[in-house]
Amino acid sequence: MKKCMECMKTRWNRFVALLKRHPPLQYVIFGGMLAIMGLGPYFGIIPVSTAMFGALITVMIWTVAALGINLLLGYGGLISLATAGFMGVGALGVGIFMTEYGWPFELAALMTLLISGALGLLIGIFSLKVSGIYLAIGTLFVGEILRRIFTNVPIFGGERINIGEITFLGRFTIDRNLPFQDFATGASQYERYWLYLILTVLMVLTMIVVHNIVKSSTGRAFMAMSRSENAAQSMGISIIKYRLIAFIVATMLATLGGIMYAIYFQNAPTEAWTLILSLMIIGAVVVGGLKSIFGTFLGAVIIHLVPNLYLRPLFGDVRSLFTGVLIIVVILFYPRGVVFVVTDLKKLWGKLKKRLQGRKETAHDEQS
Amino acid sequence: MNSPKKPILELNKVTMRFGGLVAVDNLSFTVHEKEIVGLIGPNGAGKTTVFNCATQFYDDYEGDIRFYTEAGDSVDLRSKKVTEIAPLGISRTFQNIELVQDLSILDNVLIGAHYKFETGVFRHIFKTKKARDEEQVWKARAEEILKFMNIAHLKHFYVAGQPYGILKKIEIARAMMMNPRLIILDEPAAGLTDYETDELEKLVYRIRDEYNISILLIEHDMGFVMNICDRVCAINFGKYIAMDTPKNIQEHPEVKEAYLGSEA
Amino acid sequence: MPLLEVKDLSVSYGAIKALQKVNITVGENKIVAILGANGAGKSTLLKKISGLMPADAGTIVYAGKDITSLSAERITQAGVVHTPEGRKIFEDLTVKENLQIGAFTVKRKTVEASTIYKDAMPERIKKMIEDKGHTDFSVDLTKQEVIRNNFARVYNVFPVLKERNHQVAKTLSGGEQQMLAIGRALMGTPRLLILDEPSLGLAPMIVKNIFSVIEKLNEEDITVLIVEQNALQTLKIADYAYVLKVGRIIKEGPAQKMMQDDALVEAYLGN
Amino acid sequence: MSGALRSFDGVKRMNITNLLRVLFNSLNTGSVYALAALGIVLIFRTSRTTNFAQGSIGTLNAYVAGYLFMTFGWSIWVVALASMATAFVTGILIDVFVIRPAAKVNPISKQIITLGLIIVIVGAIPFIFGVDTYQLSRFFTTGAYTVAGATLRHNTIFVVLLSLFLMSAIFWFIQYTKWGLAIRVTASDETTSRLMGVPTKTVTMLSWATAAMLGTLAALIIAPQGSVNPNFMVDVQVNAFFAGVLGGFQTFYGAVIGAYIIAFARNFTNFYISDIWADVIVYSSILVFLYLKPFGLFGKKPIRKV
Repeated sequence: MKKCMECMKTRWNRFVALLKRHPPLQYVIFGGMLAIMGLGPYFGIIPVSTAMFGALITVMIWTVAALGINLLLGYGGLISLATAGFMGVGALGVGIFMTEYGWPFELAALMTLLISGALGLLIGIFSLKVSGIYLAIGTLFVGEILRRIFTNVPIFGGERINIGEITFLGRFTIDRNLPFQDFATGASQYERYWLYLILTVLMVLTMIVVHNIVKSSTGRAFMAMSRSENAAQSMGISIIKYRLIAFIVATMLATLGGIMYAIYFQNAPTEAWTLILSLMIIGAVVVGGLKSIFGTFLGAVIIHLVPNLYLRPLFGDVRSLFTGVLIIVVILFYPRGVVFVVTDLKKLWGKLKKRLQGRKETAHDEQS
Repeated sequence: MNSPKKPILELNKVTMRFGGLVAVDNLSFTVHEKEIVGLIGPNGAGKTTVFNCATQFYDDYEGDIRFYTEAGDSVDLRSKKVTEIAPLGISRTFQNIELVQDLSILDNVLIGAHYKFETGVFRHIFKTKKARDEEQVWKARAEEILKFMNIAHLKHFYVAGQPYGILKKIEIARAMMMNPRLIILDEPAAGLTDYETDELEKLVYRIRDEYNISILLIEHDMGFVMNICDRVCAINFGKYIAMDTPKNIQEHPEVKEAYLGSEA
Repeated sequence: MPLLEVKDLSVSYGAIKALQKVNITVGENKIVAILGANGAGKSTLLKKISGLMPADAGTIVYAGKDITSLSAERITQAGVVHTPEGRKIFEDLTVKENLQIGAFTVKRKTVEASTIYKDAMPERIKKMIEDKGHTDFSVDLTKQEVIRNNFARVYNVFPVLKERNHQVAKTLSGGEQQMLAIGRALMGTPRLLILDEPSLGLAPMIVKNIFSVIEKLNEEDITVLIVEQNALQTLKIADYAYVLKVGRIIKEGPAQKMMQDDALVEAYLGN
Repeated sequence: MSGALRSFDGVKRMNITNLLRVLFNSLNTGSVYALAALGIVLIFRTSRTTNFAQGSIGTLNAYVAGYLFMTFGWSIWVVALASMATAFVTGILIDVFVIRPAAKVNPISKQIITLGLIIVIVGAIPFIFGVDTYQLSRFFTTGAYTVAGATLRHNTIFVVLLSLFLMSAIFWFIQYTKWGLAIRVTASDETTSRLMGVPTKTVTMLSWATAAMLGTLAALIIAPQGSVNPNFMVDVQVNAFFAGVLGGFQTFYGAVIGAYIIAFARNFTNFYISDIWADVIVYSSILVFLYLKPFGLFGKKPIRKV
């Protein structure tokens, strides 16, 4: 028995060492867990309800957009209030290119990403001259301009663009319009799950990309820049270059979030991309944890999934009140984000352990 | 020293104005290779402004500031941008410690090597072999420097929460990461305990002797300045008062007056 | 009883101990100087006295009352007015507005008629003086009258401020800005005036002028606690001095004695 | 060819009646934006944070007015006063319980706190007032002048004059009174203000109260054009922010002028150029302007210190 425990321990240690050597593995494992959770509604063994499945979709979309904001805000110290606008660009861009021009999905998505990257470049250039509150509200202008274009310009079809079935790689078409309850029977009805899986893969890829950026000299340059621009410059870090990179990556990730929305819901609404959505996503980053990738996911869970899934049945209409209070309370009492609760608990545990050991030792000393 | 001294940094009639205020007034002095030079003066004398001119934070000064490369070519620093100063061989530390708090000590030191990285953001995203190799090379170098400073055992700890003496060392380590020939230290001993100051003193000597780096420093802890510097330059109201050995500076009547005020 | 007593004061910023068990006594109507090189903790001490930062330990007693935990506003109201380092005048306001804000805490007050400035003297008091034929009696001044009297006092001490009355403060020269900062403090009718580096960045002639003003104010009725780098000139006007080094008091004594003390030179220029 | 046609079309619409109509309308919306923007600037200057909840605070108190108006049938004047009183209290509560404890929070998180406030308020509204929307009447329901064919309601004249009067009163207060001076010094340097004996906490608290009242007044003015619902102030909120950056946050009057400029520009572009592209054109122009003058119309670049 004891032997088994020990071999488990060494295996676990080996596993931890492997993760340390290849950090992206943790995101892949995380994605795998999500993939298994997604099977819940189909088999009923795993306690994941249909509602949770739906909420997880939104959480993943938010996480991708929020990772962009985390890079910009947490690492780069810059803010953008145009996130929702660029999510709209993603969903509607794909919609337009596919329905109006009949482009294949991949081309439409690529084009949309390029366009948003170019817009991000423009904001980056803008940020070189405008700073602080003026920059924040400047990006709000961009968000509002995009929103007015979506809702006013006839090409977007008023309320929404219906994209319909999307064919991936020119081959695989996934029809999601089957009602969920019908999935309990028959093998051909896993299709909605495939869409869920695609979103999971995209989110995991985004997490890995952001991880790689953050852990490279580019990421360190971001952090040096947000700490002090003057000091960063004296180390040869070009502020212009890294501001542009930060804005381009952030807008492209927001757009990717929008594309994910289009993939799953197969339509693109024009009215959903409001300031409140942008603020919610920033809220997710701040509450979850600035400079933390899993924290961003956790923040999206706290701000979207928890209120919708657990608080609505308990408190009914007061749920959004609760979300608001939660944001305020977390910022006041846990300004670094909820994810750091874990690190802090660990630290506390370490201290306790030390104190206990210390006591033992002193006791020992007294005895001898 | 017997060999003729080669200059490394030369200020020639530098004047810097802010509106009507003259912060640096027609100041000239030279730092030589392998020399430790202190720049002293009462509060508001314009010391940090001198540093900021030399590192091109301010580029609208009058006069010129020259830097001599290893080959002996003189470079007019005005022709360089702020970001081009480090690659040239001048690195600096800051009065208010500009470290990234929630990054490990090793990563903070690695920021110093930033301009040496050849890989760009695309290679970083896909973590190509070149990017990984490069990261390894500079990590090894950073560890070497941390070992040199006796703080290698702390490399994976966050900067936040470290004692002041360690923070100062990390800043110096980061400056050394840039492979400089001249390090400019802005109040390195401020806030240190006596023991830490002694340690810093030895460290500065070792940096000069083992890495052949010249040092220019501002410091208010006069004991430290007088112990460590080969020569000290005293200024007041941005004007040159005297530049001499520490002993002579301490006894210089005008320096005394600048510090203690005139009795009249 | 001394006007101000600081007992065993300790302050730290994170890991740095800025002050360690500092004891200071300021007698009524004295000028007390705190000397020491940069980073010795002088400004921290002043900030603590005027309530701008919390202390780790120690007490501060002013005029018999414990003010250790009072807010900065209340301490100012009690008559301790602090002119911060670097002057900190309100640059976008006019000279007059800067002086007005200095009088924010002014209350009605009983004063000796002889101390009222002639050009600010209300008719009723002029009349009282005429009736009684002498000036040595107390009168009640309303709030407005106190403010007017303080304005007259400031203009009397610094005539240049009257000339610049409607100018925006940032257009003043460095010396004039320092005068404005002291004038602004005087508007609050201080009993204890705290000055942090009044000579900072000023030419010797102007410094001399400002020091003579400080001496004059002290002769009138104000107790002064002054922090300075310009040690010798400060010692000439001070009654008593403390020398701080890295958060500790290393020397104290009557100002005249301190002038010859080696500890002073050591604190500034090392040994 | 099409260009000629369009200009003909334009000439047809370009008559004095339409011009006046747009003008009157702009004065009305401009006043609403200006009131809200002044509140935002007041808070920005004294609390150093951008208040995203300015519109929501107005919404909440407009609900109070709407509730009293429709449930008890009180006069619009009475409910307006009542909602002003609740606004005053709302402002103080927010400052004391949310903003003051956040004094040491970093600037961006502080902004997110005001986002939290929006969510709290929007979430609290259905809980307190139910899911119905409310109607509010104008201050003067009848009466209008006709100027060259364009209708000018008495109500419009009243609200524009009231706004201008109130804002002038606030400017006068800030410029010429003791407490106004206290607001200005708190805005420029809080620490030194405390050394002068200014109770900066009280100043900030009163700024929040005033800002809440301004936002509520803006809400009361604009409410009769539609209904009181949780989102009816979003447009005002956004445009008040824009007014702030256009005018610059360094002065108190800049945002007010910016607000009228934005209202006029939006209405005129909307009517004479294109109702589809109006906001896009106006907002893009302001962005370009901001690029050229990064601190707004009346702002100056602060001196950079290393």
